[in-house]
Amino acid sequence: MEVLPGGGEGVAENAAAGVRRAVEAMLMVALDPVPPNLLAQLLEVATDEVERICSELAAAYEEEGRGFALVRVAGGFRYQSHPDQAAWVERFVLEGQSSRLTSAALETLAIVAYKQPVSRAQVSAIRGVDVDGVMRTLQHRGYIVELSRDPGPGNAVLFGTTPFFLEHLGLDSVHDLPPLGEFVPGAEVVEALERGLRVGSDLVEDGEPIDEPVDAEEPSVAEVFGSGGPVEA
Amino acid sequence: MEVLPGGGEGVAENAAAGVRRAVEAMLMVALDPVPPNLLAQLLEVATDEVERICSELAAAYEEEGRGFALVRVAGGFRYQSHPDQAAWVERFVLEGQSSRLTSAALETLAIVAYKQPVSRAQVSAIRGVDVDGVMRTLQHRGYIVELSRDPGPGNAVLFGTTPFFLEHLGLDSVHDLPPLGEFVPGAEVVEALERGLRVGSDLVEDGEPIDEPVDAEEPSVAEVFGSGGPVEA
Amino acid sequence: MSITVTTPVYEGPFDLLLHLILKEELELYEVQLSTIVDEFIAELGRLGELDLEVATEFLLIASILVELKTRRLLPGNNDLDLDEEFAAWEERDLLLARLLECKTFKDAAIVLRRLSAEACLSRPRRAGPDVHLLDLTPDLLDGVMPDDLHRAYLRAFEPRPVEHVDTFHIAPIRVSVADAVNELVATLPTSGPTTFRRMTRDLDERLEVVVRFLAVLELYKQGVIDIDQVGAFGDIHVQWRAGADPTGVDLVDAYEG
Repeated sequence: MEVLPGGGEGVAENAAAGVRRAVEAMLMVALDPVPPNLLAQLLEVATDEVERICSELAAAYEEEGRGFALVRVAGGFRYQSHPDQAAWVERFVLEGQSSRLTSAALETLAIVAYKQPVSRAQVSAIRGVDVDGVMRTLQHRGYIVELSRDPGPGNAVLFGTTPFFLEHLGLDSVHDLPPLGEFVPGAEVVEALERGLRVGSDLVEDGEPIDEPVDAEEPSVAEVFGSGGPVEA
Repeated sequence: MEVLPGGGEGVAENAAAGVRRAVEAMLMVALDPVPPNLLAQLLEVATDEVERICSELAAAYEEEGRGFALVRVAGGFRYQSHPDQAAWVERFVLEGQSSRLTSAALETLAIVAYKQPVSRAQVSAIRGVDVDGVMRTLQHRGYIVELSRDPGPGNAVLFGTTPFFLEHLGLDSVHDLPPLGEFVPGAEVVEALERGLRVGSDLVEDGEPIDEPVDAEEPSVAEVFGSGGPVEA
Repeated sequence: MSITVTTPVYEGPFDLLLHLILKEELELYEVQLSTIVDEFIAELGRLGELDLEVATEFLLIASILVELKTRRLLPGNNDLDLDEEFAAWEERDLLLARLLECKTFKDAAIVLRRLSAEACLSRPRRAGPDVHLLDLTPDLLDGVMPDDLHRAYLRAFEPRPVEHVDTFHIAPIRVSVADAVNELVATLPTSGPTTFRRMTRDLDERLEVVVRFLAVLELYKQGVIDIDQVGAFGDIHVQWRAGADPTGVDLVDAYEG
């Protein structure tokens, strides 16, 4: 940060600019509206201060004629396209990238459908990547919903599919999904699932392995699908 | 949109501002980097024009000291948090940070990036270890994909990097990778390796090969265990 | 010269060889085999609880070095003819070329890491369109069949196989120091004094001899056997130390992970 000579005022100005930039950065990467008190807490300033900064930013963007706006919605602040650009944005959304279900989204949806109720962390552990954005999209689309909360520590939100989802697939219930048959997930997936669900006391260290002989009797994925791995969609 | 009196010039200016705003709006709702030609097509302007507008926007944000930036990455434009706000953004996001790649993964990725399209066996030969697991992980995480199949015998799957990989490195295209020639080891490394891997006959000193004890079929303990045997460096 | 093998994990034999030659300035013919072996055994000891992969890699690398080094030390090498020597050079050049290529990409990977670290300072905006705009878009599930979902599920659960060591450059035989130690612990206490020559009489492969040698070394280090050699190049006499408890031998579990 640039340090202005002459002390007090300059420093304060710079500090204010620093907070403003941090607010812009955090709001830019947020997936959902960000409550001002969360920003205040992170930035260690008063909530009022955050509200003031956000208002000033919103006004500045408007004045500069930006194509986006900073708005207050659902108890928080978020960037969105400027209302008067709706026509362009609609075109973009319709013709652009968000009108298809990516294979990542499909896999996530499949995991939720077959494993429900399942937490975001568990899905993430299985897919090996962060699934926050995808889960949010699926939720927005009404394909999945929060079913309940894990009674264990952490109280993770558990997700499942919606009747809307079933309707779209022409299914009566999730039991009508194609059966997984003999399918047994690999050890690392089982482990990931266990980790996702693990309660403190379950932590077995140097203890007995968790019934691996049982696993051993079941067919491996490779056995079921051949060494070439599962069929590519 | 404000309509300025006095015709031509003002209208052109407004038209330009209109395109600029539309670009800002569309980029703000994009999920992935947006290729300039998509924007050009939607806006019915030349791709060059879009590129120019985006450069101007990026420069303006930087000059205004915004906490976000507009960058060109993986063949498109996207909004992101400004790099110098990393500390705040990290605090804000907390989890789901793109997990760091291990050196094994990075080296494998480097080979795929520079040699693509490349088969798993080729990568494995270069690294000197089996890369099956690493390649699967990289594929799973979306850094590499199966591009095609080798037309030669065996029909090996050929791999290449994805736009996500480019995004992860902040590159616009694979051509922006530093040329591989820069990494070819220098003469001193080659020499060091040659020295280190000398084959037996190098040991011939004073013209006499050291194979005199024809009857000695076993190594001497002293020589192998080293209590004063071979040359000490 | 002392080799200190301190880096926690080497990514394969090329990696370790590069490290030893470039960083530790190892010259195979000037370093004592005992130093190499000691360092590797010590490293294996430190790894302790680590998995088979890592331990096996270290064993493998030790065998590469031992193999290279023992070309002239082990039985049968004295009549190395010209062809074999050419073959040795050819093998050396091949290894050299591969090490150079490996090093090239290793350095490239360092740059990738830097690029990645820089890029990670920024996070992309991924919020996407506002909710009401999402409603405009066609249904994403259009055309998706239950079978697609089934396939996607299987894809998600596709096993990520464990990496295993590529043993392309060593003889296609599977021998482990742990096995050799076990075998010796089972036979030596009752067999009476013997010689290394006798112990390796039935072995055809050089690597097997090397591994047997490592096993002898391991038992010697643990103080359960005595080794004696009458004069240079004489027979190595091996004898179970009186009173040593075979059940007290650490069976080098580390080799097995």
